[in-house]
Amino acid sequence: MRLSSGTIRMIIPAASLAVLLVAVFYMQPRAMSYTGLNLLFNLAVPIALATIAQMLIMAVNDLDLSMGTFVSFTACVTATFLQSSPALGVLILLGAVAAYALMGIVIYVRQLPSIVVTLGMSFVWGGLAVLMLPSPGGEAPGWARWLMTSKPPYVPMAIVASIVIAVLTHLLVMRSSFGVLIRGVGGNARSVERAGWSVVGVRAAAYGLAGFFGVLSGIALVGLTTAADANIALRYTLLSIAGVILGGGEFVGGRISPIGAVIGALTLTLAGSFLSFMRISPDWQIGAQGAILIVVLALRLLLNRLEKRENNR
Amino acid sequence: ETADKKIALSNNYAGNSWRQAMLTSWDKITKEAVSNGVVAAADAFTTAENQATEQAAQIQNLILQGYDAIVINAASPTALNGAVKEACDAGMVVVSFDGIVTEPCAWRIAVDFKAMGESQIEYLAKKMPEGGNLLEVRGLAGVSVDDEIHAGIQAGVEKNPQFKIVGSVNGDWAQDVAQRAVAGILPSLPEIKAVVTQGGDGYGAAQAFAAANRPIPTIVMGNREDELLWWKQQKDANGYETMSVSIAPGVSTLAFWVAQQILDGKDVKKDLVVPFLRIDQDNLEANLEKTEKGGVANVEYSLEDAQKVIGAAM
Amino acid sequence: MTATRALFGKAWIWSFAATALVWIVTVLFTGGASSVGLSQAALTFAAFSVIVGIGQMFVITLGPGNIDLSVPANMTLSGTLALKLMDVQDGMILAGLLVSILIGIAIGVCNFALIKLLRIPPIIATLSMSFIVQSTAIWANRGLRIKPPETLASFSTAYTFGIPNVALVALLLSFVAWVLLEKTIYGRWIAAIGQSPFAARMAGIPVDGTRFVTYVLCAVLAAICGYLLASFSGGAALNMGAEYLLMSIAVVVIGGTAVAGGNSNVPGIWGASLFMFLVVSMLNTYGFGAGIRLILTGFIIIAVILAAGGKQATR
Amino acid sequence: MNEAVMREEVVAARGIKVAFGAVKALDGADLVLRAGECVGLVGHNGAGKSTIVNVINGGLSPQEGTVSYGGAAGYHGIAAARASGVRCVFQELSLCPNLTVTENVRVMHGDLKGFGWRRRGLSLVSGQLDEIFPGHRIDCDSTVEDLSIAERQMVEIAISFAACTERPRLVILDEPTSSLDAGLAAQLMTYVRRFVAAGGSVLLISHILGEILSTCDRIVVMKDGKVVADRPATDFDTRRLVETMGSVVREHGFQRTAKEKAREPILSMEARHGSQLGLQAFSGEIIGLAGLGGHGQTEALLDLYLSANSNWWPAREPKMAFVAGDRALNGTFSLWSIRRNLSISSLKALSSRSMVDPALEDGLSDTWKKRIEIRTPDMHNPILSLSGGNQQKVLFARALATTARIVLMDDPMRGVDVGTKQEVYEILRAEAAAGRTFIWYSTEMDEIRLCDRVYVFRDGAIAAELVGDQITEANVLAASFAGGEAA
Ligand SMILES: Nc1ncnc2c1ncn2[C@@H]1O[C@H](COP(=O)(O)OP(=O)(O)OP(=O)(O)O)[C@@H](O)[C@H]1O
Ligand SMILES: Nc1ncnc2c1ncn2[C@@H]1O[C@H](COP(=O)(O)OP(=O)(O)OP(=O)(O)O)[C@@H](O)[C@H]1O
Ligand SMILES: [Mg+2]
Ligand SMILES: [Mg+2]
Repeated sequence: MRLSSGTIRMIIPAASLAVLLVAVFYMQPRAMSYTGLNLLFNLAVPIALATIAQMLIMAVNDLDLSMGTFVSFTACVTATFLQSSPALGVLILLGAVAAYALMGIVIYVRQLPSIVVTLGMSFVWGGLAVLMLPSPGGEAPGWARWLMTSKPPYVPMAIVASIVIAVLTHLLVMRSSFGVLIRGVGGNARSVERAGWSVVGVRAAAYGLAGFFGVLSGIALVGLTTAADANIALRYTLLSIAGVILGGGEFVGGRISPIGAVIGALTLTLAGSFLSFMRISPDWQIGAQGAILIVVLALRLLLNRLEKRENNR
Repeated sequence: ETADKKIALSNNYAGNSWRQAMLTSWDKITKEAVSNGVVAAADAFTTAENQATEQAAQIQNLILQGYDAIVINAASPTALNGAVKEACDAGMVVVSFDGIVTEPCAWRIAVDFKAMGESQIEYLAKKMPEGGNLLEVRGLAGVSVDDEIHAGIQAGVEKNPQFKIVGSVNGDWAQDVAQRAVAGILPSLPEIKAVVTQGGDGYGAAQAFAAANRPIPTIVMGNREDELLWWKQQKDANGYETMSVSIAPGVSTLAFWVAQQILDGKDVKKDLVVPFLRIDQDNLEANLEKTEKGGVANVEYSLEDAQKVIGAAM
Repeated sequence: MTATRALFGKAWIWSFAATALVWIVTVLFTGGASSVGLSQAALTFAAFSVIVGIGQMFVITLGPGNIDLSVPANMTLSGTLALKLMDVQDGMILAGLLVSILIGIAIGVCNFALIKLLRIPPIIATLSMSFIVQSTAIWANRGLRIKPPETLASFSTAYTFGIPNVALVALLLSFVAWVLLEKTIYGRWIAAIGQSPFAARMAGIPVDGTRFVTYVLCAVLAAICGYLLASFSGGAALNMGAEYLLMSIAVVVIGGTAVAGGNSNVPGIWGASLFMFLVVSMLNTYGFGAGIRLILTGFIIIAVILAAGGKQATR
Repeated sequence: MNEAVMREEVVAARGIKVAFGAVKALDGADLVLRAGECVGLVGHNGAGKSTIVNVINGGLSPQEGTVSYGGAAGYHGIAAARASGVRCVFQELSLCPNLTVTENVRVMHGDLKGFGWRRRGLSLVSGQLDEIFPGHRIDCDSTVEDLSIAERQMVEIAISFAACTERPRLVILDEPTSSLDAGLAAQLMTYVRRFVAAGGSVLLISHILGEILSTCDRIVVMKDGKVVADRPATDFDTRRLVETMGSVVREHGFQRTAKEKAREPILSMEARHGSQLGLQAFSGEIIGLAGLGGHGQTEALLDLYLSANSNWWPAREPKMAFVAGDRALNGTFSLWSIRRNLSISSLKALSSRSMVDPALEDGLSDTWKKRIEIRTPDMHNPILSLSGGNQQKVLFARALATTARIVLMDDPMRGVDVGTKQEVYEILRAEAAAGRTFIWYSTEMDEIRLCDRVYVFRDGAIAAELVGDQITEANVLAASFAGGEAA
């Protein structure tokens, strides 16, 4: 049986996550429990949401360097306005989503490199966050806290949330007729345009959706941490890009996989945990993170070889 | 009796000399404690990136590993509260120091950063009663320590209106960033009488003044060896006067002992205060001698010191 | 007439225009008194961004997905080890430089080995590599700050005819890079690979060899920059490269290099580097707080890129 | 004639002028298409065929002239064209490579949406493929990038003919057969006749005059942006058509050079994929690779090329040069000028001490501009400003300009006009006589017949070797099919 490239794009990340998980369970059997899994994965939820947001941008061949500061910004809004005056908070977040959509339009209409525009925006979001919370603080809205710490039966919240995110975005991006257009713009914008679609509209929608998932990421993050600061999620820019790639996505050509992206985010989080279970001298702990990333990706190559995909290229 | 207890250090950043000194002190004191059978283990964990989210994940992993106590130098006073709460719920003792957390279940070994800022102005007011223009080098925007020291400096200036802050830059507590920022604003500034800083940035500021051929003002230092050495050279050459103030990296060892005492069943108040380490014109040489080449002026704590600090707070 | 048209057709002209504007606005604050000092400071600090930016530009030119995130760690390790080796002795200055370059080569080789042998996407390969390199730097001297040799320190902080020496070094490296890119076969090759690696291969270009050289080149430039920066700022610090991660990418893209690869330019990097320094100086000078400063920086960057417009040329 | 006038007008473009800078792509061209007819559009490379297609399709606004759909003038644009039932298969393939075949149907057909669109799209496209290309083996759930270039072209054609909610009224086919082998091309032509008979209309653009003559009711000839003839197909034969296009007809008076096999081959490839036959090439030979499209010819060429060229070290002397057929994928560098695209493989010879000498480079590009008539006012213009056929000529020039002794050609005449083909054949013959070796994969029998020796491919392996007079259409076809799974 020949596997389609889409299936392979999903199998390989899933397999590397499984291998890593087995290794973690082996080293720390205590992790193999309801609370254990929750502790391992609950901080992956906001990362997964940010990764999905990044993936939507990468689907239309762009790259968002402002994802980290944007999530920090939405986290600050969540911990301040959304908590104290929800109506105003919702308005601000809607404005942020609209700003994303606008960014998508401007980038296309003026043919600008997305990297530079989002780089500029990263300063803007960062500045707004610093203005809102000059020093760390704020408070998570009760419902966000409740949502992120609730304990559903049998399966911990972190896993439930990851699955829900993966399935919903898969339906949205891979199965819906609208998702096809987003990926089509990434694959060949010209032919989408020739088929009578408004490419600018599709891109605005993709950016707007990305903004929406960025907002969700900020809310989820504050729900977990209970408070925010202006630098809280700076790392999400790189993490989200790495998550998309780890999940089998590519920088150009609209080749993405939402399930893969969520798995990628989980893998990155798990790789960090794996490290703290190994007792390494503090000098080398940072380096070990790099080594783990390399091993996980080398695993990908191994699995790739097994699938004999190399021959097709 | 804590011989079978395990303590972990959760550290969010290892990328500067202060943090390295902190880790070294921790290593030195805890190794001794472990070999003496005071505690079973005292492992240090560092995250790759200075990020609250990453540290929160690290704390959650430490919970899974079943430590009895976690000593935290936190990336954010609030963003770790979720993870800290989970640790407390799992029955662990959480002690935060330097970068403290606000979660009520945790202990805090705090330095009064605001007072640290204020003390700089007080010193300057004494040294130059006529006042003058100040340049403020701040830390990383959005971080609480930066905000607190800045608040202290501002309070000091309000009390001493003869001083005026004519310029303010962010030096991110790094010599090269401070140098870059100061060099950029310096050409536009009038005569500067003194530079107030946050630590780790005084030498960079001095370099920038020297490069711009401006008279060197009184620069408040931050206890780094290169700063002290520069101060010493200036002092020997032209009688340069200033002060140096910072939190001692060895406070990690105090936190260790506090955690040990709590595990031992001692009643310890949730909020402890440690003095900051201040170096003045007269004790400069003595401190410089004690400081490792390229390191930071340091004080390490013993069990007795810790008990004194605990007792004082009672 | 056509000359001006051709000039404004160049993407890099806009970063220079923005730089000039920001410079004027800053100097106006003091009624012109700060012009020399500000220019010298700008040249000095732009020089470091230029050196790492050039390396990054070569890599980015290789096409989508190509980027080197190990630049900051590389600078730290190179500065740390070189200063440790030189140990304040003037006689060791060249040896120190040599060690820096060797470190650069080693990191470049490792980066490319990860990319090629393990097929790891460059962004993750170089990120992982940077963690390992950073650890090595920590392990090497635990963050202690060692002073540079006196001669080297004074060379890197001195001026020749009023121009900072580091800027002259950067200028020299820029010239070499410009020749490489615009005039040599190698320059053609990387631009071709950036547009389509497969087509490049079918046109007879040794694609892997060229990419290898490019990654090594980038790492070597970062290492040299680390060496210079450590000498300039009076010692290596573990966090000394941190700023240059974003900076190295920003100066490349703001300077007008097509991020999609295949197109690059050296002058733009100078414009963008000066611009990035001067914007912060200007906002500091006018006394804005950190929040407003960040927001304005962002809007100014977007304004510059909006003025420069897209690449209309490639229709 | 009378009948045609009565028929309903689907699209009419009148007095169209389009200029790209100094280039007048269209200079007052008229084109009227009516229901129930198949119109052939021919002309040399760069005559303006694709440009007028873009105008009709709404993607390009003419500087002068009018376009009207169904007789109603006034509104123009992609949406208007699609609303009037105009569909287009473009010269350069325009599917989204990252999407599956079904998903591409969705992109092309806006009204395919709502619950169950996937199922409906799938049956739509697979039904249409079965109808046009009976016996095809395309899996409609596979991603387009996993398909061969011929399969992609088939899919695109099928999607354009498919009727989602309403049947297309006009289908424009811009060189639809350039990547199809003879069998598939014949199937398509048959379908076109059926479609036209059912009242649809088709605009067919091709450089293969045979299919134009046999399929079309009316032929429009373009030259330099103008329509120079618009007459019923019965008024033309090949010779008259070629002459109207402005080229001179040359006879196939072509003498094969008998090569003695005694010498050492300069290139040989082991037998592979279970075949007994290997591939050998001697100096000065033109070797053809024949067989049905997608049976391993391209792979064989790629293997030969990649094994001879190091990916790590620059070669001192290039051993082989390669002419790509899929120019968008592995041919052109789209950000570059024509000159740079042409010179990239010969830089060694154009430089001293690794520095490229602009004067030598200009010299080279000017020489080849003249030699194979690249139609552009300035070789500094971007490569994408060239018409498809002219881009292909640049790739040809790139390979021929090198000093390589062997030239591999992967169906290189895709979209090259008749006149130029003749010129290129001449060049090939001259170069071969001077000792160069050509290995030439072609989907056109006329070209295969020009070769000294032919290897016929089947299922990735060489099924037969034909020499000299054995090279006939019958023998090639026999070898392409015969034998079953014997080997
Ligand atoms: N975007 C463009 N910019 C500049 N010139 C263009 C552009 N598109 C087409 N041209 C020019 O317009 C002329 C007509 O091109 P067109 O693509 O219509 O030719 P064609 O008849 O389709 O040729 P072919 O048979 O090679 O496909 C050519 O000279 C071409 O160089
Ligand atoms: N002979 C020429 N005729 C017309 N324009 C020219 C000529 N030579 C150069 N130019 C134009 O002058 C500009 C700079 O010339 P240069 O030789 O540096 O070209 P380039 O930028 O290297 O690009 P290319 O070689 O791809 O055209 C280009 O825009 C080019 O189009
Ligand atoms: Mg055409
Ligand atoms: Mg053509």
